[in-house]
Amino acid sequence: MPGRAAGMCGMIALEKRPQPSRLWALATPLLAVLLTMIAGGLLFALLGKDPFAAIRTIFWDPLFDPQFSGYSRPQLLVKAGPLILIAIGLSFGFRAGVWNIGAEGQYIVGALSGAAVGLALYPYDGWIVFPAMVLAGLAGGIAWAMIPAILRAYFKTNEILVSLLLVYVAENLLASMAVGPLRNPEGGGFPGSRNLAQWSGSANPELIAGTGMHWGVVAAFIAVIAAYVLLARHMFGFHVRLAGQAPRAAGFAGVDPARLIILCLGISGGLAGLAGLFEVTGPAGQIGIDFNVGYGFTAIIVAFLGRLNPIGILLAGLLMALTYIGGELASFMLDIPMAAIQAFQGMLLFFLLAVDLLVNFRIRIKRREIAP
Amino acid sequence: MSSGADLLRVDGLTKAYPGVVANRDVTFGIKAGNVHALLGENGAGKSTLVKMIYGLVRPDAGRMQLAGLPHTPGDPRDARASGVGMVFQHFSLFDALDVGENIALGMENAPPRRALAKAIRDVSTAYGLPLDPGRRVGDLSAGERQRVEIVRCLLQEPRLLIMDEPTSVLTPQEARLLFGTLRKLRAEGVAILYISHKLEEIRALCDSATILRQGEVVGSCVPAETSVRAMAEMMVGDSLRAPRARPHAPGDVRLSVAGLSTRPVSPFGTALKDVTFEVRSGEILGIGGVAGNGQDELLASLSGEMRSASGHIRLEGRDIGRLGPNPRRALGLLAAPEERLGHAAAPDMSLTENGVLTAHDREGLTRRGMIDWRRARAFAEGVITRFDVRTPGPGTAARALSGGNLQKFVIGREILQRPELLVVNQPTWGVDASAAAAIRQALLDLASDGASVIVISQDLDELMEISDRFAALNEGRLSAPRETADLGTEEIGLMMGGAHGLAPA
Amino acid sequence: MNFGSIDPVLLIASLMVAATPIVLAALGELVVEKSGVLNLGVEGMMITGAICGFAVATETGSPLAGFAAAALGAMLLSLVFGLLTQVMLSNQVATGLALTLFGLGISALIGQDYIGVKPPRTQPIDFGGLGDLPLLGPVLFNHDWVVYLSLFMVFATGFFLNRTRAGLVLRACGENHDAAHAIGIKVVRIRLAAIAFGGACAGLGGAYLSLVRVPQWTEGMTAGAGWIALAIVVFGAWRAGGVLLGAYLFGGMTVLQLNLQAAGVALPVEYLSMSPYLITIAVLVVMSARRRTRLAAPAALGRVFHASS
Amino acid sequence: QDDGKTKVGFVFVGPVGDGGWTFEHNKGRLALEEEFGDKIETVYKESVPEGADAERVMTQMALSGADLIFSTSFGYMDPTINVAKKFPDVKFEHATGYKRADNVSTYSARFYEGRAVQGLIAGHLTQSNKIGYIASFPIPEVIRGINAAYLAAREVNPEVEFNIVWAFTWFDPAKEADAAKALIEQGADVILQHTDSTAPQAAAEAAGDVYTFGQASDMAEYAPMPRVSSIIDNWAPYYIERTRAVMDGTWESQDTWDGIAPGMVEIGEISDAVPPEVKEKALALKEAIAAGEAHPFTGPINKQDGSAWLAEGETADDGTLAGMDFYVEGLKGEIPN
Ligand SMILES: Nc1ncnc2c1ncn2[C@@H]1O[C@H](COP(=O)(O)OP(=O)(O)OP(=O)(O)O)[C@@H](O)[C@H]1O
Ligand SMILES: Nc1ncnc2c1ncn2[C@@H]1O[C@H](COP(=O)(O)OP(=O)(O)OP(=O)(O)O)[C@@H](O)[C@H]1O
Ligand SMILES: [Mg+2]
Ligand SMILES: [Mg+2]
Repeated sequence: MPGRAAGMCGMIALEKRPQPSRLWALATPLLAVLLTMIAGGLLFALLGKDPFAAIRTIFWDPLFDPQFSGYSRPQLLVKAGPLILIAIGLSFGFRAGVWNIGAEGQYIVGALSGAAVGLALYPYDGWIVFPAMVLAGLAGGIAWAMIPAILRAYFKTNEILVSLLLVYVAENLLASMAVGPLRNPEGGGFPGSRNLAQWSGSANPELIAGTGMHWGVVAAFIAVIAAYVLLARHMFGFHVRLAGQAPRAAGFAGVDPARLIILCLGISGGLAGLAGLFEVTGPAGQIGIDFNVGYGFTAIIVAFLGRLNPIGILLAGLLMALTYIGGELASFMLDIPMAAIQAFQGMLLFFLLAVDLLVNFRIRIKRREIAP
Repeated sequence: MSSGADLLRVDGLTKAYPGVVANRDVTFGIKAGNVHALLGENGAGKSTLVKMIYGLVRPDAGRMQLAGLPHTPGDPRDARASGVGMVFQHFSLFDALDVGENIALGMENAPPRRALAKAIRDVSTAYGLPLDPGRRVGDLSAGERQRVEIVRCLLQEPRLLIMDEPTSVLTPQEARLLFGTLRKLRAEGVAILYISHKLEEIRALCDSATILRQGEVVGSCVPAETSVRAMAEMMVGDSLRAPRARPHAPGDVRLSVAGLSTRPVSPFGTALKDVTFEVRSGEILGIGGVAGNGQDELLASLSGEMRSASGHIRLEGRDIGRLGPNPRRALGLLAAPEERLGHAAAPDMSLTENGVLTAHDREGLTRRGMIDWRRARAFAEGVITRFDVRTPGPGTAARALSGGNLQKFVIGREILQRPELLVVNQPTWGVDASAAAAIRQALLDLASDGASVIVISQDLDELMEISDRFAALNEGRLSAPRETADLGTEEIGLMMGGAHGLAPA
Repeated sequence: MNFGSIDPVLLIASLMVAATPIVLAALGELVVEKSGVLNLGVEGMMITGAICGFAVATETGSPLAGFAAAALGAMLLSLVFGLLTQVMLSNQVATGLALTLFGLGISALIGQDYIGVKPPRTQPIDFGGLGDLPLLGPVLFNHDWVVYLSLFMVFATGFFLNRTRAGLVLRACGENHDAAHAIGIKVVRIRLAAIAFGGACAGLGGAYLSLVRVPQWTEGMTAGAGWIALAIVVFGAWRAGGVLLGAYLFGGMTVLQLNLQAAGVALPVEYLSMSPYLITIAVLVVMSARRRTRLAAPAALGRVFHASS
Repeated sequence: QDDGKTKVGFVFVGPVGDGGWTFEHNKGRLALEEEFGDKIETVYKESVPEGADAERVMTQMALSGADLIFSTSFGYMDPTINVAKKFPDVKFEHATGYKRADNVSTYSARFYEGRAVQGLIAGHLTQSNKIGYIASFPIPEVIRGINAAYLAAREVNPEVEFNIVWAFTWFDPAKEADAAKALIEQGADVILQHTDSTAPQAAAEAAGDVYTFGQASDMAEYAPMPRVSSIIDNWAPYYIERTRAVMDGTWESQDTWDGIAPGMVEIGEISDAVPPEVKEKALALKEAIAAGEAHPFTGPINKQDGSAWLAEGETADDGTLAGMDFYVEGLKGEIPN
């Protein structure tokens, strides 16, 4: 009887909680990290590496090892800054059901337009240069995001695909800019722009020595706070949440879907553009063919890991940065292939996503009392 | 089968959800060739009970027997295989698929397309429910959609047919047609389990009834021999007050709509065509009509969710056609759409947040865009107390409320904002008798205090009871409004029905 | 300018080959999306298929065994996604992205020993003299079996979705999973099956890259083909025929721009290499402005389903 | 390092499994281990993006006690200089760049010498007089290769024509395969490539009588046909020499641009698909270049626009070569940007 088998399966049941559990919301990330350590340890052991050393190198050494932590800890901020900044922007859209998958493209174009403004002013180095570049970076990111925004708002074109395809276009643009108009005229014909971090007008230096804090990290923290206030207290945040949960109710509340799409994509594009600009003027230093390193994509994961909550994103960004930096250390200290590190990160994401279930659902083992 | 034995026996059935026991130790039986009613307020556990019979929900305890054999359906397919058919409260149809595909999906051994199409035509004509198998379900009216569900059941020749609130979306003519079909089935020996909040209907149709209150059986009766009032009081466990209007005289024209035409709100909607009417202050205008004839469009163009060309809608003489919902709210035009969850209210948001949804401006819940959560909470609490919304508190998510209670919250939220003009669509849809009475009373009070009210509804009794004038929507056109006092139910039925292929083919 | 040296017949024949991985992966994703699930992990599944296929084909010397292993490997990976999204109810967008990250990592790990190895060749099918026919020969009768398989799959997928009961049930899940559940359809099982099929197809597409089209194994060799496959599903308005058309158009643009360069047509190259993406966007815009396309999108796409009982 | 071992770090831009650029650098690293055994320890980090990540990886390597770090991509130039400033006691070797410091050397290979040998073979082999060239990015390195190959091919076959496809990628096997096919379908019967995958080899093999050359690595699996020869980057001798210098304490900052002579650029075995007399000429050219008797850029050479560049007998200076941004006369088309 088919009903019999189904009955057996039905013994373990998921029950939706009336309210999300606060306890599990805090406990699940820890549980996920723990599970990843176990599964990842197995993976490393399979590869013939010492699992305990590997896990310690990834999660512990960057933070506490006397040899590395002095340098790695600030680097955590440098790495997490752009991730958090972009993820915060994306979280608005993701909450409202606007799927910007192309932050990578907006990041590139933001960096390109900011750098273009700076390079056009070279070698003038008044205080105005950097702010002008920041504005241009913001504008570039917004403009690039406006393409999917306007197409979605007025032609109902799927923004996931348009924003994604525009990443490839942006990468091509980046390559042609790096070997073309933005190429350093004193660089002997090699691709890549002047080093913006080494020119006082455009540099985005470490603000307090030894902290890793640069303007991009500052911007990320401001974004976290602003997003928190917007979502918790402001009508705009309310409308964003409303539109994501109940689009018709949002229409009834007077939210104009086209305006919302444009705002959400504008915010995420703008912040991604800013992240690109701060990166190109600081840590990266210059526009090169391979300037972008996937922050825009990783930020999507960071946004979800943080459950689209600003504080969550802050923590998720730091955790992600930790696995990168720790993974790097593990890679060359213990000769673990980068591929294994990547698979390890993938596992961490899987576990984080899987245990999230416990926040909204209760797992119940049921006894069947019904008589046959 | 001997005529004395029950076709279906339900014995001590219990089902608990987190925080609520939906059915506790429910016991009753239905005989073949009988129409048996399940009565109860919203949330009494009627749907849960029939879902267990249909194999959709598994009981925690208790047993069922069908024709003397144990009935333990693991899923609806098992139930259908043993001869149980069900028409759902919320249709289980697929808008993008056609009628034939929809029916095939609900059948175990669907014949090939062409044979099925013929079977659909045959059965639907035999039972007086004409259907075109090739039409896309999304394009059908509510009545036609229900026919799809019924024909889907009939094709499997059920022994027991379950109907969960089938008439809430039908015109009187359509309802009568449905009763004809059900009587025919009864004559063929089919047992019918029938759920409805319309007690007149129950009296006319059902042979016996079981009454549920808070998940438990509290009594049974023979509907034909019991008054509507008595049945209602058994359900509520208390005495009922009928709504009463205070006398008042209509004043000046508040809203005038002239030559309004729109596009449909959804791919499967109906466009409004040249709609013209007026509403005075202190007046309730009732707008009847079968669902899907432009009700959603009318509400959306009045609430401001859908803009129209300027010059067609005037509020106090002011052209508001191009204004959005919030500017209209500022002018005193408030609305409450039909769909409570997802349109009038956001399911996963708290009642406080759902209060902010429409009341932020008029109730001063925001300052420079920042929400004052304390005031918002106080507002929601006000709605809850004034309208007797039964819920633990304003922090509860909207989806956790029963339909009737959420409806009271939604209507109350708008009424508490002191509208000059209130537009409501299906204010008591699926709401139990006492809650419905409370909502109607609130609308009457609002009108007697000088506000204008437009009630869009498919429940004619309701419209007759509370509206001063009546008009009907049919395929996007609005008939000329007439004084309700001058109309009989029959005339109204004709005003709203006519063109829907009701004549048995 | 000189377009003269571009032979349109050869162009069509090579665009068919260029598009085949995308056709396969997009067909799989089409079925997945029709069941109401959005799996953004196509890239990860493709690359996993690429290495599984490559490894098994080189070890056994049989390309056929390679393709089977590719389908199986990618299917297993896709079931991780299925487990997470259908049973653990995780967010589909995030899980799909995580799947891509994991797939890229795991494939590189498996592939460490296969760098610089030459896989067994997959020969074009010999149709006797037919392959030498003018015009038709190169286009119709000069391909390997996978190209024909992909064409057959287009037909079979279309037939399955529109003409069979199982296809109807699958579409029903994608339209309204609550209603489907209410009439007794096992939504989760059907979606898991669709996800597995999608994984297998992506795996085949990946193996076609590593075994036929390139053929070699290198890390990250899918280079975005999975993402294009996702775009092609929407582009094809969720129809099997549309997917074929979209993939051939995209493949055609890619091949054409290289042909134009090779022919020395003076066009700004850096903009030429953007053109397949730009044209795909342009066509998407035109398509989505049409009402029919919008109706074809599965209504429950990407939504989490949980039956409370 | 306390254990007395010399620690050598490598920073790679691609995965060690890319079969091309990084693969060959990693071979150099392995040769180093072979040479010095447990007197040294090597560490590497693959797939390091240029920019901030590179700077961090190098810093961490220096912190972990590395004595010598090879950074093997042009884009690591500024990060290398930055890190070198912070660790004056650590020696740095940056590949293909031009910025040096007291503890930063640069090194690069004169691949164009190999390109000239390829060009000579190609010029002889082509029947259609059409040679396809799959180029990556329009940078001096790539343009130099095109010019060198073209000049050598034209020398032996004045009719020869180059069809150049810019792939705008170092590595995208599918795209490289398509580019090769497009060139073949348009009549090219020899394909040169400046991208790293073997996809063009496979396309040529499928097409039949088309000749190709291995790039960056030998690609011997496609020999003798279609791969008739190759240019191999052989970094091992250089890496061994520089490591030894660190161990001996004789390391000094320098700029190395080596070619065929010291073996940094190797010509892979010329297969039997090449007629013996052609092979002989090719080997002769190789010898001449190695001996300093021949230079791939020897005048008279005009630029593409017809303006004079090198006078009769004049050879190109390294400065012009390093920044080469023009085609020589006879090449068709424009360099992007
Ligand atoms: N339609 C909308 N779509 C998206 N965001 C909106 C919309 N309306 C308002 N907002 C945002 O909400 C915040 C609060 O604005 P406000 O309270 O004026 O909105 P409202 O009264 O609902 O709209 P209206 O301007 O139509 O009266 C603003 O910061 C604005 O950015
Ligand atoms: N899936 C569920 N999860 C949790 N609670 C549920 C679920 N389904 C029903 N309930 C609760 O069980 C009780 C009975 O619900 P049911 O739908 O059976 O009532 P009903 O009598 O059909 O009401 P109505 O007249 O409004 O249709 C209600 O309190 C309801 O909130
Ligand atoms: Mg019910
Ligand atoms: Mg306002």
